[in-house]
Amino acid sequence: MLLEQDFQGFSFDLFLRNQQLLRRWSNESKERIENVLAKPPRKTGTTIAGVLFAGGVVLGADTRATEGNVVADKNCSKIHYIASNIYCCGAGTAADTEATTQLIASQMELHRQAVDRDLVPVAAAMTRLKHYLFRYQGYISAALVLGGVDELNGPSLYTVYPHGSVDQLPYVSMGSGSLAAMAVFEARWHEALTEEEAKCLVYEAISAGIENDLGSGSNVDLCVVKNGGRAVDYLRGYAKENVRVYRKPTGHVFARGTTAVLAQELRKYVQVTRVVSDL
Amino acid sequence: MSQVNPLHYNGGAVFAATGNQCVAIAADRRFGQAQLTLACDANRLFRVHDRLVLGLTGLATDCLTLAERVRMRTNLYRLGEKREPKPATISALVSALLYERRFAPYFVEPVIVGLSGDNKPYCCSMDLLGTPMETDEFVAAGTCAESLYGTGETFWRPGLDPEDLFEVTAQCMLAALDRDCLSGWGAVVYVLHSEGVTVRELKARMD
Amino acid sequence: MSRSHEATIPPARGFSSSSGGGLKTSTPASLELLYAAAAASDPFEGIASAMSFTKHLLMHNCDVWTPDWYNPTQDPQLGTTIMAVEYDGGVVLAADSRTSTGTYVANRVSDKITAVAPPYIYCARSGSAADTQMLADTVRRYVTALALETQRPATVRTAAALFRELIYQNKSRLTAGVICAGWDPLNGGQVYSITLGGTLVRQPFSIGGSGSTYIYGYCDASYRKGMNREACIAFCQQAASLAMARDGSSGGVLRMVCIEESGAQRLLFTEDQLPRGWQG
Amino acid sequence: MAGVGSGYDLTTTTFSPEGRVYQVEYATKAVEQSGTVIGIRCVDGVVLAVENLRGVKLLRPDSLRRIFAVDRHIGIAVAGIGPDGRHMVGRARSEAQNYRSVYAEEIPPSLLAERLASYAHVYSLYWHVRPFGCTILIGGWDASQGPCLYVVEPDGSGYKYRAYANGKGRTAVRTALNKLNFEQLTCTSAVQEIARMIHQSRDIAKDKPYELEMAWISEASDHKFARVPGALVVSSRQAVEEEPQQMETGGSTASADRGETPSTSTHIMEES
Amino acid sequence: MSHPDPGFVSMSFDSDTQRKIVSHQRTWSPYVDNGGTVLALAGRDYAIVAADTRLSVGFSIPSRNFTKIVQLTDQAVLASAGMGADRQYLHKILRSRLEIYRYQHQKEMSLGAIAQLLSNTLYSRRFFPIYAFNVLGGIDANTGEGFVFGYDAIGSFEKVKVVCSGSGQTLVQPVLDQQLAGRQKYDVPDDQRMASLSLAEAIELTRDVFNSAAERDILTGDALELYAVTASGVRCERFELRRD
Amino acid sequence: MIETPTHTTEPIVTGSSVLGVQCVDGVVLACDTLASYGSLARFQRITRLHQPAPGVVIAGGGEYSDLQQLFRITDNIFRQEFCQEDGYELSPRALHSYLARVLYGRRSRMDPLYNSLAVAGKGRFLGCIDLYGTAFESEAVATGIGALLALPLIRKQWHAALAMDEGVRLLEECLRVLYYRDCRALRSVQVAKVSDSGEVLISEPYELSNLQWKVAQAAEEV
Repeated sequence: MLLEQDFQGFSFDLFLRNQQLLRRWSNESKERIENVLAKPPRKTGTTIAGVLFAGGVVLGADTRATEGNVVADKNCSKIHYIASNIYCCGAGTAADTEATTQLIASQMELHRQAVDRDLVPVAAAMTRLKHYLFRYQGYISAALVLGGVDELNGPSLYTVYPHGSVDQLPYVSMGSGSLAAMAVFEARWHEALTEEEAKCLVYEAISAGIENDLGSGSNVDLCVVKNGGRAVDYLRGYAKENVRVYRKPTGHVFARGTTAVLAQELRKYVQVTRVVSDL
Repeated sequence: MSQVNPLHYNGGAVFAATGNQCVAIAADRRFGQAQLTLACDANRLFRVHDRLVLGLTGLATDCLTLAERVRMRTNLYRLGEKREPKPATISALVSALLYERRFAPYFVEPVIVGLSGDNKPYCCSMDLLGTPMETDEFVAAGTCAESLYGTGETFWRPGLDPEDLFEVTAQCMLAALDRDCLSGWGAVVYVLHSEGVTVRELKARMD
Repeated sequence: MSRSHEATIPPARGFSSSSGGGLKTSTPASLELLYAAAAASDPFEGIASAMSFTKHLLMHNCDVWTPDWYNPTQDPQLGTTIMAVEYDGGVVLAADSRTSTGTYVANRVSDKITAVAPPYIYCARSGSAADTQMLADTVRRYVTALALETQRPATVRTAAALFRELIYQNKSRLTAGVICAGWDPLNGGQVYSITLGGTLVRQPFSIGGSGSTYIYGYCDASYRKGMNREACIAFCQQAASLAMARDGSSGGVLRMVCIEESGAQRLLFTEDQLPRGWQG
Repeated sequence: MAGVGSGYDLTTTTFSPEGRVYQVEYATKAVEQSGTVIGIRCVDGVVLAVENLRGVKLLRPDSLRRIFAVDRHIGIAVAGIGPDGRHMVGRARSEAQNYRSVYAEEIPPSLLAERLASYAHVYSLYWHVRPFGCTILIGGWDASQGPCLYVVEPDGSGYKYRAYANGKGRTAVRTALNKLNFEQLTCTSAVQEIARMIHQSRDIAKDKPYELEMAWISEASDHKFARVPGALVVSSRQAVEEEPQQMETGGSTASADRGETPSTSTHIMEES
Repeated sequence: MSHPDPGFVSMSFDSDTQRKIVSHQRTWSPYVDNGGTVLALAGRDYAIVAADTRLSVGFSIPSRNFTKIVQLTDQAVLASAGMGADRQYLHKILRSRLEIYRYQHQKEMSLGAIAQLLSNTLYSRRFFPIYAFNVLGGIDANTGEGFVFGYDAIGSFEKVKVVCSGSGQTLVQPVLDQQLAGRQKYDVPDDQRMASLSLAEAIELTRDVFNSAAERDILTGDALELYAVTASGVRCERFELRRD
Repeated sequence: MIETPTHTTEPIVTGSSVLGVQCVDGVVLACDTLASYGSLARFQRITRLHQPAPGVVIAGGGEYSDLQQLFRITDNIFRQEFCQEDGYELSPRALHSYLARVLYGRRSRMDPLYNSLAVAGKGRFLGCIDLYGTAFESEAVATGIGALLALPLIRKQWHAALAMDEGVRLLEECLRVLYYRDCRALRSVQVAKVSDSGEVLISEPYELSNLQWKVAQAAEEV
């Protein structure tokens, strides 16, 4: 349909115009667009992480999205659906992570129907992501943590870098808070994690990122895929430890009529009861 | 910096906030070229259908182009589906239109507000690459988005009725416009509620 | 303006570039083969598209946004120590396990020895992680396709030549240095070094990656012709651990693969199992 | 103006017909009028001592010192005009620090003495400056040679000594120093000897009260400059003050030996 | 020819340094933004000076407890956002100047004089500015009335009733305008627009806006330090903020 | 005009992170013993800890020549203190402030000392200074990449009753993580303990134990 068109690739029709605009407005210097724009595109400056445990995989993410130094979204969702047994955390430019994961999700659904199986392998999603990102040579800045469970390999966990390289490890982290999260993993991880321990560990790692990295903040989201990929606990708002500490007790109440109005008009909705003709 | 920036070249600010069974969207009226003000009757709010308003700030040419493209796609949708699109559908449309130009973007920041059939408010903002951010609080875009976030964060509270929502939206907007030289010169507030849309033209500083 | 990712090079013979529609299998083994075919559209297409895309960007002096904690010119690098040694009847490949972005170790236990045609041909990768992974994948696909077509396993020389071709034809875009080594009945154990730019040279032993510069002298002094498997392993242990101790971009554990007629054997040495040189 | 120099003593740039530089000799006089200053190189260290005269009773104890640390291994005792001495000490300190920053080791006391001597000498060459009215005793620990004592005079000469004394009581003290056995003398016993010498060199009736200021660089102080422990100074001083006054005053403290050159035979010189 | 040499260059650093600044700027910047928000607010008989305590470098937080405020006298308190090292330098030299003034004149410097001194100090580094955005608040020693002064980095200043600076400035200032300056009350005469808050109300408002700033500005957070200056002296309070 | 570089434009021989933590009975500092030359692990047994006087220890990262200069500067001021014989001794806090002025002065002359320092001293003093002269006291200090990797761990585990032995174990854990994750870190480390009363104990270089490489088996072949 109109809105469900296949992703046909990027349009460059405004490319030369934008180059001209930017060149003109940046005094002929070849600056990066982001230096010319006062407000960079929305980013998920992000801590995302994942850990394998015996029967599945736990993914985690913070929920802050930033535009420059301003928080654009205090509770965004960074754990994206890929397939019923696969989820993917995204860091980087928000538009890229959302679009990329959506694209792969739809491909995986087509693939699932094509092979006529309940579950698609995680490796298939990983390979598609890797090839897609490699093709754009890092210009699509999506740094991903991909996790899921399938029949072939059991629980799997990958990181996919914007350039299209992949690492497979029992514990991974990505994003600007990845170092804080990784430090927690390196200090606490062991081979025989239970589900509860794994959740706790991911929570600890994400909260280390939230507390120590300015790009990450607000809540901890978790997503547990287990039972051979047939059970998913999507724990949105697993921990909500960072909330506004204080609000003026009386609030700010504006008496009606505070704002001076020049003109006012009420446009009532029209109720359409019968359509006479389609044309 | 700000005047040599395509997103801020023509000025403009949009603020939207949700209330109890209602949603409000405010925009300023200035149309400028960098520091020069050319007109104070700019329209940044586009009616998609009765219960859905698209606010666009950014480069005026892109705003108009995008608004027209959305109008065309909405009309096609109506023809095909024989119903009005839901707010989330229009969000997805705008997002797709923007992301298609990931590497050569429209310089716009859209805000989409609407009421669903049961008067549930819908409020969503996007960056210029089309990342949708749906919220049940408030959103801001334009030259004084930071100030709007500041005023909204302080003045807005959940569960406002249409009249109070108007006051809060208007005060958030006016306070922020006062500290911004690229937007202002009048403001307009639409409140979408169960009865219809109340449109108010605000008295504002014209300097 | 054009859309960016049309495939300019036809897919390899023997594989469909569509999503494998309609194929139904039930055994895990064939599933894997299916997924390998289905999940990846032709990687050559990937490189080709990347070519047209980056050409576009370069032509128009384009610059696009990337997260500021992440520099696109600094994708994960295998700033590496890799080596391989021939011996009578086989080869040994060795590699450290550090992948870094800047000075941060992105992966401390990465596996840089990748199977090209298991169990007889492997490669050790150095350079950009993304580029070398894609190269290895591509060569694996071509070698597998060739093997299916000719009904006999590909030779090490063929695999090495494929690496050479890909690196040489894309030399301006790829940051990759590869040591391709393996065993085939024709020539026994062989080591091929494919450098940045695509020079292909067969050597009795080869070292590569950023760490190798520290051990050329050592290797030249201590390499002996006619070493047996154990001596080769010891040689690799000694040389690689010396490089890992001095090169900040190399480190972690030492992975090895020994390939002989009987197959490949993986070895893993943590730092406590490695010889240590003078530290000061 | 009309002093002994008869016009030849106005600047250091003028010799007298007899070949003397009067200004320098006057500077020496200034030294001789100060409280007695003694330095002794012992087998296990070097001891510096000053009879710090206390004309003004309101002065706090330990104030206006005349022995200074220059580096961790070097100290200087000043005979003569205090401010001139402090200037030399400042110079010594920067020489020491400069040497250390360039050569990454402690300055040898011999070198410090040489440099300070050159420095003092410059002040006897120009009409617009006056010589320093002080003699400084440099006690130090040399890394290779052990303890040593150097003395820099106002004329810019510098010598290495076994022991040295100057100031009001110098004649008596020098005589006493000559009787010491330096091959066996330890710092601790040197402290007692010095207390005695200073006590005996004084004329109780005429002289002002004094503070006995002593420092050493010895094995006891880990080859570092340190004040001699207060208890030891006090006990040494009490011991001699309680002894019955011995008669055998070689020369009264009041008789200033006129024209005595700095390096007379009464000094116990090691080498020049 | 017609322009007399203003002599700025020699004001506070030598020409060698000047040359280095010119030649060196490309490779190394002497400035770093440590973020943070500062605010000053004056009432009839009080002044409030407040700041958050976060020290940020890039995306990391080296310290959560780094004060941006210095009490200069019993009537004047200064808060500075911007670069931590420049702030420490500025606070140190101001304190020493005031100490010298105390010795020379046997009294505290008045608020107005401190305001001018701060301006002069900032302007003395006109061509190598002190990267600090200052707000000065205090009370007039004679009348007890509160005043605050807002500054730019090179010493231009203005006597106002409320001012905010630093990374959260754009978020906070409109709220203060709305609540205090009454700039949207178009029908009210100018001199009657100013709201007058009690000290307790002002503290409530300050805490509220800092919490708002901490919600949306990633460089502001951890804790709020609030100095209230009244005729009875300076009182310091501390409130927690978001830490993420 | 060709200009001879007279100052550090970019660091050449560099040390990596230094860590410090305040404990209930003193302060602990830790760092590895490596000075890198680019990516070459050039000097593997140098000390980046320095005790200029009783009761004070400085640890530093960044350009090593500048660090040696800072060590000389601190030695000199303590020697001057010695010669002063005024009965006062420079407190760790005073030294911290002094060094901050030194670093700030150099950055203001566009001739920075490329170092970040941790200063520990008696009376449970722990301070940190960067190359701009930003100085602060804190219960936990980590510089360089340690600010990203170690500080989160220290902050998570720090509590007011932390004993020095626990502090040493905590910092060893952080050093282990740094050894895993920092290309410029080494296994050989040094720890300095400064007790509340000022006793200083600087360990000889020793190797971190209990390294965990089990994850290597789990990560074979992508």
